[in-house]
Amino acid sequence: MTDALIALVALPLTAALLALLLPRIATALVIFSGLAITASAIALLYGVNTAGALHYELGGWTAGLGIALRADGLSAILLLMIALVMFAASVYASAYFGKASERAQFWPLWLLLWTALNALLLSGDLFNLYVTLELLGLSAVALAALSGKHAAVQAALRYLLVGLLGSMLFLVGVALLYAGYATLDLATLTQVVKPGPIAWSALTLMTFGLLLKTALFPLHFWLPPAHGSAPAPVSAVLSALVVKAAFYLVLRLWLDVFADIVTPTAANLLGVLGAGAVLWGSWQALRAERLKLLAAYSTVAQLGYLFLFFPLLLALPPGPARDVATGGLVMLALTHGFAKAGLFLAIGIVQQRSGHDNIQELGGMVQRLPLTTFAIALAGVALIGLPPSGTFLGKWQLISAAIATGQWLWVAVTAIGSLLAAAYIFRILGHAFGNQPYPHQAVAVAREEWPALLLTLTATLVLGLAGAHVWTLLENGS
Amino acid sequence: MNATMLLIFDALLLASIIGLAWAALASADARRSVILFIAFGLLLAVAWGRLLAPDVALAEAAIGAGLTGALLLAALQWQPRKTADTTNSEQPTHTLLETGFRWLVTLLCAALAGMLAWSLTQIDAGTAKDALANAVAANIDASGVSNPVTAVLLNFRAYDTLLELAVLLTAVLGIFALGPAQAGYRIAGPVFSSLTRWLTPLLILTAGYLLWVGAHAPGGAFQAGATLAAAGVVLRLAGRDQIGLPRGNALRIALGAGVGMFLLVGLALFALGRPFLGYPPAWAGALILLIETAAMLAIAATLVSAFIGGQPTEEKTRC
Amino acid sequence: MLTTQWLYALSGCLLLALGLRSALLHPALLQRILAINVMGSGVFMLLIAIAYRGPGMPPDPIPHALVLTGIVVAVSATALALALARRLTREQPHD
Amino acid sequence: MTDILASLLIMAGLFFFMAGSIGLLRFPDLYSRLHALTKADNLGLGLLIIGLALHLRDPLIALKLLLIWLAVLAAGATSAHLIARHARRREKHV
Repeated sequence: MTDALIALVALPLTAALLALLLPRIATALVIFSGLAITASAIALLYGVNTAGALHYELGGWTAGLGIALRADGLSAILLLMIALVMFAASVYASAYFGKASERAQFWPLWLLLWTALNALLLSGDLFNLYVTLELLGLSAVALAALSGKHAAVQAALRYLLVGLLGSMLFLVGVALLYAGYATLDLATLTQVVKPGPIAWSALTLMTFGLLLKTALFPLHFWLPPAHGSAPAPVSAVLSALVVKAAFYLVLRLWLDVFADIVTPTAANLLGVLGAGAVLWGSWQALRAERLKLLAAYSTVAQLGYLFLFFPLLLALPPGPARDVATGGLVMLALTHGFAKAGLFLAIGIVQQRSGHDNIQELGGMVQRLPLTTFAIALAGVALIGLPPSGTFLGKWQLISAAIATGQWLWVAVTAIGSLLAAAYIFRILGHAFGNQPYPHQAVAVAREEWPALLLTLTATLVLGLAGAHVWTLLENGS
Repeated sequence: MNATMLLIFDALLLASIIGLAWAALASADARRSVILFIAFGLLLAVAWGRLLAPDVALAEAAIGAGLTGALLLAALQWQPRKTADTTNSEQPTHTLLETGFRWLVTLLCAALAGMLAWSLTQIDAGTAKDALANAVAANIDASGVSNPVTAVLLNFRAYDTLLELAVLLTAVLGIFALGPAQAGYRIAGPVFSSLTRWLTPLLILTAGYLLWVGAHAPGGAFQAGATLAAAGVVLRLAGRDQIGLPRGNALRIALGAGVGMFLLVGLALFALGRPFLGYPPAWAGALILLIETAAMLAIAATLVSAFIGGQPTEEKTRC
Repeated sequence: MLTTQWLYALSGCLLLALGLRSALLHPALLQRILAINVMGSGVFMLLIAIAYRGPGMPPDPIPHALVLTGIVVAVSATALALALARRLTREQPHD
Repeated sequence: MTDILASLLIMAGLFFFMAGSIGLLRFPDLYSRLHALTKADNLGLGLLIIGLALHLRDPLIALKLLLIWLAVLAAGATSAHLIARHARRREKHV
C-alpha cells in the first residue's frame, strides 16, 4: 500500500523527464501518466481509509536521520483532488496549446508542477517541505510566464519574488526549530515541541511566509495579475491547487504540529484577515471588467473563507466537534478547487473564441457556447454556496458550529460574502444570457468543454451528494 | 591569547560581511551592488571555512559567489544603469506616507532580528542537539562514503537532493521558455585566449578531482558541477561558439541526467525489493559516484545554460 | 551556545533583517534580487553557526548538507528571476 | 626554526597585500592602481604560500598551493591586461 506514496512522486517526475526527451509523444505520455497518478491517488485513499495513516521511510533510514513520506485522510483526499483537477486540465491543455513547440515547453514544466504538489502533500520533513515549496514556486512561475507577454512576465516576476520571500521566512522557521529541537521530522517535532519563544517565533515566521504564498488579504496583491495573465490551464491549477498547497501546510502546522502552541488570539487574527479577504476579494470581483480578473479576485475571497473559520476550529475542543468543523473546512477547499479550475478552463474557452474576456461584451454567449456557459453557471453555484454544492455542506457545518459557540461575526461575514458572490456570478450570467447576437464564430472543442463541465459538476453535484464520505475518510485516515 | 585573536578575527570578518551586504543593498548603482555582492559571497566562504564547514565554503565560493556572480555580471549588460536624476542625491524625496512606511518596515525588520535573537537565548544546552549528528556518525559505515556531508546529501537525505536537482531542471526549462540565448561575446585577444587554452583543461581536471574526492573529503557533485560550468563560462567569455555545451537532444539529456540517474537507481532498487533510494551498503559507494557523475554533468549544463540566458541557437528547432 | 556560535548566529539574524528590509524597500529590481540572496545567506549563517561545536570538534553535518541544498536552490531561483527581468527589459510595452 | 621563518614570510606577504590595498585606494589613475594591485598581489600571495607550505610541511599540499599561486598569477595578469586594454580603447574613442 505504501507503494502508492512512492508512485505519486516518482510517476510525474519520470513523466516530466520523458516528456522533455520525447516531445513528440509528450501529450500521450501526460495522459497515460495522468491516469496512472490518479489510480495511485485512489489506491492511497483506499489504503488510508482501511489502514489509517501511512508512512514510508525513504532509503530505509529511520525518520529523523532520513526523510519520511506520510499520508493521512486529509492529504489523501487533497491528493485525489490534485490528480483529478490536473488530469482534467491536462486533457484541456492538449487542445489549448495549438503549436507543437508550445506543448514541448509546456508539458515538462507542467509535470514538474504536479511532482511538486504531490511531494509537498506527502512530505513529513520540514526541510524537505522547503525544497518542495521552492519546486512548486519555480514551476508555477515558469508556467505563468509561458505566454511571454509583457504583463504575464511582469506578473510572474513579482510572483517569483514574493514566493521566494515566503519560502525564505519558512526556512528561518525551519532553522530555528532545528536549533531548538535538533529534528526536522514533523511527527517527532509534534511530540517534543513546547510553548516558548522558539516555537512562537518559528510558527510566526513560517505562517507569515505561507500566508504570502497562499495570498491571504492583505498579502494577496500579487495574485490577481499572475493568475489573470497566465494561460488558462495554468490559471486553473494556480488558483485551484497551488495556493491550496500553502493553505494545507498552514492547516497542518496549526492543527497538528503546533497544536499546543497556538493561541486563540493568533487564530482570531487569521480570522480577521480571512474576513477582510472575503469582503475585499468579493467586492473587487464585482468590479472587475475581465472574466479572468473576476475569477482571480474570487480566489482571494474564497481563500478568505478557509481562514475565516480558523478561530472557530481552535475554539472547539479537540475531538469529534472539531473534526466535524475541520471536515467542513476541507469540503470548502475541495469544492473551490474543482469549481475554480472548471471556471478558469471555461473562461479560457470564452477568451480563445472571442479574442477577449471583457464581461461587458459577452452578450449572447449562451447561443454559441452553451456547454461552456453552463459550466460557468455550475461553478457559480459552488462559489456562491447554493445547494447541492459541496460549499453548501461545508458552510452549513461551519456556520452551525459558529452559532453553537456564539461567534456571530464569522456568520455575518459569510452571509455578506455569499451575497456578493451571487452578485458577481449573476453579473456574468446576465450578460451571457443576453439576446444580442454573438459576433464570433465559436466552435467548441469537446476536449476543452468536457473537462470544464466535469470539474464544475464534481463541485456542485458529486461533492454535494457524496459529501458525507469526506468526513468518514478524515476520521478513518487519522 | 589564541582565543582573543580568533575573537578579533571573527569580529573583523563579520563586520566586513555585514558592511559589504549593507553597502551592496544601499547602493542605487547596479554595477556597484553586484561587485560588492560578489565580495560578500567570497567573505562568506571564509566564514564557512572558519566554522569548519569546508564543503559549504567550496560551494559558496563556486556557486554562491562564482556562478551567481557571473550571472549577475552578465545581467548588468541589459540592466538599465541608474537614471541620471537619482545619481547625485543619495536620498530621493519621499512623501510623508512613504517615509512612514519605510520606518515601519525598518522597525519590523529590527523586531524580527530581535525576536530571533531572543529565541536563540532559549536553546537549552546539550539535551538532544547532537542526536542527529550522532545518528549520522553511527550509520556512516553503511552509507558508502566517509565524508558525512556527502553521506547526508546522497544517502540519508538523498530525496532532498533528488528534488533539488528537479528545482535546477525547472529553472533552466523556465529560462528556455523565455526565448533564445543572448548574443555571444567578441573573440578574445591572444592573451585571454591563451589563458583559456590551459585554464579550461585545468578546470575540467579540478572538477573531476572534486567529484572523486567528495566521497571522503570536502567536495562533491555540486562543487564539481560548478567548476565544470566555470570552464564553460570562461570559454563563452573568450568568444567561443563551442563551449562544450551540447545542442538539441543531447542538451536535454544532459540537463535531465541528474534527476534521471537518481530516479533510475532509486526505482531499480525499489523493483529489486529494497526501499526507494535504499542502496545496499556494499554497492552504496559505487552507486553514489554514479549518481554524482550524472548530477555533476546536469549541474554544469544547467548553470552554463543559465549563464548564456537561453537555449543555444545553432540548430533550428523544427515545428 | 559558544561565544563563536553567538557571534555568527546574531550576524545571521542581522543579515536576514538587512536583506528583508531591502527586499521590501529597494526601488531597483536587481538589488531586490540581491536582497533575497542576502536573506538566504543570513539563514545559512544561522544554520552553520548552530552546527558548530567548537575548535577541533566535528560539526553537525546535517545543517551543512541543508545549506548546500539551499545554495543550489538560491542560484536556480536567481537565474530564473534574472531571465524574467531580461525578458522584461527586452520587450518594453509599446504604448 | 622553520615556524619562525614561516611566520616571517606570511607577515611579509601580508605587508605586500596591505601595500597593494593602500595603492589601490590612493593612487591617482587606473594604470598605477592596476600596477600596485597586481604586483602586491602576486608577490604577497607568493610569500604567503611559501610561508604556509613551510608551516604545513606536506609536499602534496605544497603542490596544491603552488598550483593555486600559478592560477591566480595567470588570472591576475590576464584580467589586468583586459582592464588596461579596455581603458585604452575607451580613451582613444573619447
